Amino acid sequence: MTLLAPLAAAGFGLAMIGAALMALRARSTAVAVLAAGLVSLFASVLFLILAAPDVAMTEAAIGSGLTTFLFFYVLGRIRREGYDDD
Amino acid sequence: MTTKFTTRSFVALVLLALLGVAFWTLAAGYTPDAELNRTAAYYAENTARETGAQNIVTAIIVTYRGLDTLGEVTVLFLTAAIVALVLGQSKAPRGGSGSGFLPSGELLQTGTKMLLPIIMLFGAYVFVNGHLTPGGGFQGGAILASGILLLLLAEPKRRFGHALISRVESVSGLVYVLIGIAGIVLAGGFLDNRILPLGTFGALLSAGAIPLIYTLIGLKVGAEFSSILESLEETEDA
Amino acid sequence: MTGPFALIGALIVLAGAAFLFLGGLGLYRMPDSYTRIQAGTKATTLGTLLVLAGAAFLMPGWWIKLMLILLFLMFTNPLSSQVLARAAHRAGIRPAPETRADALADDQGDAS
Amino acid sequence: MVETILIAAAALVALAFVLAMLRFLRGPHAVDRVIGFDVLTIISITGIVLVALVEGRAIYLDVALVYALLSFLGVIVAARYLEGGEE
Repeated sequence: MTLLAPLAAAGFGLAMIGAALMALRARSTAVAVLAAGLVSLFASVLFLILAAPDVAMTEAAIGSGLTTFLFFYVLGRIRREGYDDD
Repeated sequence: MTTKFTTRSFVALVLLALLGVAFWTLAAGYTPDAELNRTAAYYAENTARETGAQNIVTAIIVTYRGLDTLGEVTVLFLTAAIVALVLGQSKAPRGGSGSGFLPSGELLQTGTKMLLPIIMLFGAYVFVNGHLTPGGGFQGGAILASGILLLLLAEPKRRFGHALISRVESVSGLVYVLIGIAGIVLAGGFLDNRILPLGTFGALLSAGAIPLIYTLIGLKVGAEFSSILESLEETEDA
Repeated sequence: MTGPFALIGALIVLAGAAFLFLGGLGLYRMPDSYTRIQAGTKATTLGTLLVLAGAAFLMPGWWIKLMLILLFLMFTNPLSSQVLARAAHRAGIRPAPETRADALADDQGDAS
Repeated sequence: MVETILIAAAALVALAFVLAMLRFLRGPHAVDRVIGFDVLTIISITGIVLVALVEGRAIYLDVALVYALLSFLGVIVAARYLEGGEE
């Protein structure tokens, strides 16, 4: 049981790096936003494993939640204005 | 082209190596602290006695560092105001459908009607219980705004009151500052939570003014995020 | 983590984890988006529900919060998978060649 | 005995996590990646419950509730954006 927490932390750290690379390399904006949200999501689980539930909740609600939603909202608005201009 | 590329990648490689050496020295020389430093030890020992809050993080955010929290809320307020200002001036598309999203299905609308009260209730739970469980005003406010977002997603044509949201925001901000000033008059200083009795440790109505302050912060943050979403949604009306 | 039902709870948790694994396997192996939605939402929902129920056996004092998470997941997961499938259909994703029927396209009366 | 079973369950959940992550990385269409995102959040909920069981702290479950909310809303926002067509 004592080995479980460092292993899980290392796994989530690796997954964070993978998602971050994905966010950098993605060709479509929506996929990049999703991958960036995933980075925050894994960071929040990592905070929880490191016994910081307050930080984990903030990261989950604001970093992963509202930021992603706002990005998609702004993308939708940009698309709408692009359609109307043409 | 190719030579330029290789020099660039060489520079990047050297920078990466330097960064790696820096991080390696940091990580190799790391030894965990045997004991807390003086400030942390003070908080760990005295928070429960002085503020009556079970969650030390909340007590630090709301009372010991209350002024910083007021600054954060102000920054959020400025963000919402600037978004409304910028989007209000942008060229309004004529006859826009009101949203970049297609009309939604019946299941999503029905589900929203059932889920919205639960989400709002959960947000309220998060900020009212801030002194007992993890979470607090900012997280609860974000959850409230998520509920508003769900409403906007389910019914893109829906228009709802600017007036209510801006009024909630103004009133909660004003009362927050008034409670801070009451702390100067009635207790030890600005935003002191001991203007109300501390109550029994671990109960819902305890820790003085902390639940009240966090409720106000939650309402204010929720209203600010909602107004950002709202101005993204419907500035073509302006 | 003791009590008369600890072993039963741990076995239920294991069953839930097995369903999660099967869901992940299906998500990886299925041929098109629609079948991946089936594997990725139904199996994982059942797996998570079983894990939560097993946790309630292991820690009897937590059952209220676990029940809340369980109810919330039961409300939200079917809804999100439906919206997702609809989005896949509207985005014009072709189903796998083995697919026989497309009821949504029949309803709308057009072959998108 | 109970701990052994829980460790086996954690290993299975980790395998499912790896598979969902692979689907997220490979997914031919953006919708596939959204499904991967959904499954990853659901698996994270399970992971949080397992962490709470191991540490024995019920307050971690609040974070799991926030996660349930997030996976739902994130998937709906992404799906509503994608159904307008990806540019």
